[in-house]
Amino acid sequence: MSGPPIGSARASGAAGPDAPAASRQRRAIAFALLLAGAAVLIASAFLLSPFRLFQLTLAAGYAVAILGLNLVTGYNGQISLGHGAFYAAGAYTTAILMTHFDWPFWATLPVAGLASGALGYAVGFPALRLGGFYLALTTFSLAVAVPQILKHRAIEDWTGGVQGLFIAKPDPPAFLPIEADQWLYLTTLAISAALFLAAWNLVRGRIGRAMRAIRDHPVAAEAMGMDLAAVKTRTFAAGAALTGLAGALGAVAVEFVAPDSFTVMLSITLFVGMVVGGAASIGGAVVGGLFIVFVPNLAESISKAAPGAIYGVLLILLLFVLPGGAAGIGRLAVARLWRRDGGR
Amino acid sequence: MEGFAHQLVAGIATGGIYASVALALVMIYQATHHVNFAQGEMATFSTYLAWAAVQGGAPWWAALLGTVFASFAVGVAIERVLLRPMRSAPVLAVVCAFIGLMLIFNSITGAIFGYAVRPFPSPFETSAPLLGGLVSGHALGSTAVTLAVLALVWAFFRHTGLGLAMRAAAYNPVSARLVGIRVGWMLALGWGLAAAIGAVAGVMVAPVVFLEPNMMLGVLLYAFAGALLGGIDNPAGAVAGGFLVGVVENLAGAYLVGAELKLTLALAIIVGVLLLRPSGLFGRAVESRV
Amino acid sequence: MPNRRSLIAAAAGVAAAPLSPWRRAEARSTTPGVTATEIRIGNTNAYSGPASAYAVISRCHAAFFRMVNEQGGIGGRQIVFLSYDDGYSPPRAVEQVRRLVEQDGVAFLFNTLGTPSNSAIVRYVNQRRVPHLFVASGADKWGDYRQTPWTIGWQPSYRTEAQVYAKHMLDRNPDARLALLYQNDDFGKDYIAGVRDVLGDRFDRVVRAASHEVTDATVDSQVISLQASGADALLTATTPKFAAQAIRKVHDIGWRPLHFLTSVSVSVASVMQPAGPEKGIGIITAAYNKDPTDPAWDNDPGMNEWRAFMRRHMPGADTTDINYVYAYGVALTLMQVLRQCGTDFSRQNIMRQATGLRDLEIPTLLPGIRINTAPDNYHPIRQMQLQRWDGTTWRRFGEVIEGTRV
Amino acid sequence: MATLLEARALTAGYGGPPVLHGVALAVEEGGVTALLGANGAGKTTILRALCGMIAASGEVRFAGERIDGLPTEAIARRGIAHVPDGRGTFAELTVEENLRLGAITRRDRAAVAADLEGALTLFPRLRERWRQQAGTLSGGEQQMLAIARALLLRPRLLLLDEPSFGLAPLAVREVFGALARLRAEAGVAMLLVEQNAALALDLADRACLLETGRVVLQGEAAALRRDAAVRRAYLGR
Amino acid sequence: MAAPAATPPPLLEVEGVVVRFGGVVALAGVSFEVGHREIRGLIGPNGSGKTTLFNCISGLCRPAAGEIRFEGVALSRVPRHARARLGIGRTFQHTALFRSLTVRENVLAGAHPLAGSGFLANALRLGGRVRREEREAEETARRLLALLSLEAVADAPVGRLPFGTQKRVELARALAAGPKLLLLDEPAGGLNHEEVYRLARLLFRIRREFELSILLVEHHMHLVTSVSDRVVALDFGEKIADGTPEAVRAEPAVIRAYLGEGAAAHGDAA
Repeated sequence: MSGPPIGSARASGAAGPDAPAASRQRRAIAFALLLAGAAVLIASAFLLSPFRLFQLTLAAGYAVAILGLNLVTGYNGQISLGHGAFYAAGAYTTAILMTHFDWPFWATLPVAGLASGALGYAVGFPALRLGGFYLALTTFSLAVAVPQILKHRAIEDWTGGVQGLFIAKPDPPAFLPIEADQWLYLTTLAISAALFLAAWNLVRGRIGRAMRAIRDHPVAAEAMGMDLAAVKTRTFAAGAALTGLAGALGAVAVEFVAPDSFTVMLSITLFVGMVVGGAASIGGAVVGGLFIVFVPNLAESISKAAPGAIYGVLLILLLFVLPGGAAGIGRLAVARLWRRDGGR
Repeated sequence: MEGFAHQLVAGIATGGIYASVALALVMIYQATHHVNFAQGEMATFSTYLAWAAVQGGAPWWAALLGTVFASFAVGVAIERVLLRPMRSAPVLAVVCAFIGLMLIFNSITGAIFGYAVRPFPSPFETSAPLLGGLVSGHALGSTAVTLAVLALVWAFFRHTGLGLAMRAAAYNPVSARLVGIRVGWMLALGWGLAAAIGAVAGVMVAPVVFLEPNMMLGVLLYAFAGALLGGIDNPAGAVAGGFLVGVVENLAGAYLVGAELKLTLALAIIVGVLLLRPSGLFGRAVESRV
Repeated sequence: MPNRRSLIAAAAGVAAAPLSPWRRAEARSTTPGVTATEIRIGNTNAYSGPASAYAVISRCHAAFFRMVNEQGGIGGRQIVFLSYDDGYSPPRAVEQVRRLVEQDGVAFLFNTLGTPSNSAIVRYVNQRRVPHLFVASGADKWGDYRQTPWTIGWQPSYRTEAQVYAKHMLDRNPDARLALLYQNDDFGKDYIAGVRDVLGDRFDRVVRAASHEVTDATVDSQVISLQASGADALLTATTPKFAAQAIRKVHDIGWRPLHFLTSVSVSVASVMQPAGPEKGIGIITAAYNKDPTDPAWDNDPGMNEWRAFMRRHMPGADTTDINYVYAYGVALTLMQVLRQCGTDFSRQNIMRQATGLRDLEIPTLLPGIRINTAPDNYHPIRQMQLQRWDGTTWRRFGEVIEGTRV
Repeated sequence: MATLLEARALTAGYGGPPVLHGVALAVEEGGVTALLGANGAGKTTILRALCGMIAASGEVRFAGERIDGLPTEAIARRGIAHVPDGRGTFAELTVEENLRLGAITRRDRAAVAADLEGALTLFPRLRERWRQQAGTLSGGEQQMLAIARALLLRPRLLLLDEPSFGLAPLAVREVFGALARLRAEAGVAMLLVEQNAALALDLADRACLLETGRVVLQGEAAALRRDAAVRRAYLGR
Repeated sequence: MAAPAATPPPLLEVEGVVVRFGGVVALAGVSFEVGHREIRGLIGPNGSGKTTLFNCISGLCRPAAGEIRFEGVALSRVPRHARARLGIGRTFQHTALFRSLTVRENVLAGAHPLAGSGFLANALRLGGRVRREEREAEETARRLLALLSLEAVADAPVGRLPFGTQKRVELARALAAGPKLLLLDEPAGGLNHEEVYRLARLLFRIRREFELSILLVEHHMHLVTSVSDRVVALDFGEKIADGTPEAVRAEPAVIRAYLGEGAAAHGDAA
């Protein structure tokens, strides 16, 4: 009988003397990698053309949006095909505050996050009772209804109706010798990094475990003392807030919001980005953001006759190769690396 | 009051469109336990095939029959080629693949057949509207066809071994294999049948909304709503749900909130109903032991 | 108004430009995209997404410029036509236009498609002072020469068209009540604005409006509601599919209003045939292009020129699609502008010539319609002619009408 | 007695390191072989490997023909009915539909009707539950349904994965009583995985003892019953 | 314990609990109690209402009549998720683990009710609270993984482990919140004789170290009789016996409905 015996009376010692050292070493490597990545991203601001920076700014915004979707769908298992609604809410909050009230961009961000978070919280309640495809299709219809709501007569004075609103990207501070595009890129980068850190903090601890536990087995999660309703609605709120902040970042990068910017395709695109990056993966959101911005251009460069078809084919091929998204191979590679490192 | 009757009948007519597509959605759900986002675009493509056949001089019903068979083949091919490799992929990836499929079909339909709006002939008498203009012959005919297809689907699932095998394969593929069911073929067959029903739906819809590559865009959404309302595992429920959505949408748009919020209101109704009955009006809640 | 802020920002951006090493690429030549051998022209269109129907316009342009290049180009220069997909999405339009302007260094933008897309980029191109010629959208705002001096439209604005209809209705019956069926987007809403221009205070009393979304399956319900309002005139401002549905429904429920139809949806093949030719008898519309499916133009020299072009340079294309006629006409207009530029292809001069067109006749426009622009007139086509459907073809009647300036 | 099923050098796993290492075992025509072993020893894995539910290498012969590499459904059609762990009934379908599914591959209607009657005689409780959703049955009833459904395949070999799991003592006796009758009356051969070794050895004529994916002891059931190690670990006496 | 209560109420009181599903009566007024640090067996035929009773205690189903009190608190007023915090932990018959989490994460998830930091605190991680809570949970998990010999698989995803190992993970997870009452649903399912023997020793050890009570649903009569202080038997939703294991085994109604005639001679009860 070589299987571990039940209830063997081995003393409850530590896992092994070298474990903390190994984990410290891993942490150092990860930190160094992170630092190097940050350096490359910051240096890009001065090396790349303004157009490329604009694209990266967009990608960073989309990455944050996917991050928000990932909390809800990837981690918590509530399939949302309507996250474009929260993106729109954030974008419009920022746009309205900047145009009608002359608020500076940075000041609108907390409000955009709160507003979309509140909307997410509200959507989270009906979502509690809708599982699986029912939730997916209901959020899908929300996404379809978004433009109609945005251009409704009652709020036209605020939203600018079908014409939308122009906003100006923030000027760099006078003492910095950089352009507005560079400044916006760096600002977006910093904000995104902070949001990624917050999301990572959230999912690696108690709350993140609860989110995943509820996804895997709600009945058992409740028996473990997890408040399903609270965790799910708050996850929805947190995810929506992140996506809303992304909307604010995106709006200011594009300098324009209009109902047509937030059609159902936006929600679908975010969903695709999430799956391609990898569900329930923080790092995957970055890949997803880049995918959203760059793959349609790639598809178009292959054929203008039917870029939609090319995009669809690229997408499906990618799913064949990586059904778990980029995060799937990422995890595999990391696991291999650690193992060779003498982990176990 | 005459206006109301008109609205009601118009609602039923549009509802019939939603119902026929909802039926195709339920079909694929029963057979594969997935909701196919590409269903509408596949139906559009099928309808173009029928159109091409009619243009080529084929008699209407022959064109329909040919299209149904061709669509069946296309559906089976899609399952074998595209979804087979993704059998063990996570559900999110599968949904994503459906989205890809939707984009592909939408795009190639336009690329092959162009974007011009085209009339699509109806096999039913359309020149003289019936009941004082209340209802067209096509609306009656297509509703009859939808109900006939529903009856066939229902009989197929309830009373044939194949239908039972398909349901079993969807519910529990592992056990289905253990009783000797060729699960892979059941899924392919489900795709084929759903595509065939989609083709019938498309051909019934096209004379009303006119043929163009995006013709199913709006229909699909309301069909989803109908399927949800009726219960996605219940063909009759989905058909009833489709009609209901059509009527509610029209009446609410005309008398309650105005056309500007029709869609939003439809959404609100779906959410409201599902909150009260999470598996739809006619859906069956499955009890099982923990 | 956002414009105050934006103009200040624009001024700041321009002032900063020469100081920055970062815009070296641009500083090198006075006119980006123009060399001794080529002129680069930028364009965006919806090659993917729900508006892909319009992609043929850019495909037609590409063929047209190929033809021009074969014939020796313009001013000895070959035309490099760069066209990207924006999927009819404003954010992607911004991205693609920035790519065209900053990365590809085009001299100017030409016939970029769609109101939402153009709305998204109009501020950017005006800040950058990139000529933004002959926007492919009938929105009225492209004629705003004060706010957006680098942007100019081409076709008659929807708003102008609506004014024409409203006036015609009042001429026929001063007490008429109007039902308005419009698509709930900027295209449809321009018609409301135009009708309101004419009716003024009376608008709310006289007009009953119903909107629809592009995602609606049919507009039957809206038509029934409008009939119930008791209106005796109807203006249908929707895209072709819904226009055909509306014509059919209006007929089927026995409503016989004075029916006006937007010029966007007058194609014989795409609207009148699907609706049922006999159901549309009496419908009035205004047009500026010759309809390729209208037998009246079967032997028209202008249209024959177009057909010859299509045969040689776009073989296999669907010649019933009026978008090709449109594209050909716009492209011809641009050729006139470039010819007028002579050897000076500076952006200022391009804009100057684009706003200095005098009585230009284009073979695909209806007889009598001429293109005129001026520094204070950014509406190249201001004329339309009313026409009535007789069951087989559109019969023009009355004079060419010029839209009012608002 | 002829050998009905014979496996040689069976190695299998779930993608990671293999769980089975070259297992060899046999079931005689009409005989019952019991698989004993600790948790994680690989008993369930053997059943899955035999009917092609997981990738495996090695040679499996059924009635003289190779069946390794065949898809599960083809193996089932050859007459191997597997009653898996967790019972594998179709929870959403009715008892009737579950039983119809058991015979879904058969075309001999008269014989199916007879077999159905036989199964219902064996488990009369199922007749009372005829139109009920299988998911609402009690554990014992579900186990009966699972076995009855397997019988409708008219199998030559029954693979049983812990038929006593979760059953009350009385229900266990009912099920094993039915299995004994099947063996005696219908001559159905069985490969039985069962933690209750006493029960298993009562029914079986042969047994294999499995440890970490290897057969460590194999022989007559009666002989295993007398083995000291088996008695200590599995029989508690 | 400073409470000077003269006669503390029993840990769990089940009083006249009735549950109906549609027309079917699943529990018809069952009453019994579980004392402090008691191991209480719960037996009965399949479908007799044992799992339904479990579900009532953990809140998955709501009694139509009757009340369940935990340390004197009426559970009908306690939402499901709050019961773990009160001190009720459970395992599931077929295991209900969080499949995509590792063994360690499953156990950490079990410690959920011990901590209280919310979304914002976790996202920002300001102050030391989240870190402290995490450290404590890690420590608890380490201890439990050692206790149940799960260290070797601590970082493996739980989905691929053998069934018996999964059952141990579930036990560790249920213990992580430091429950006062542990509801065990067939812990011996799928275990062979020797493993059952070790399980019995483990249950005693758990009771000693965690000072808790156990309500044990189990068909393995040998285990039930060897570990239970008292046993309650159900049939068709009614209590048919309650008392010492020996007394219950000898009860004719139990033999008739559950054990079967001559059960004592049979292997499973050996």
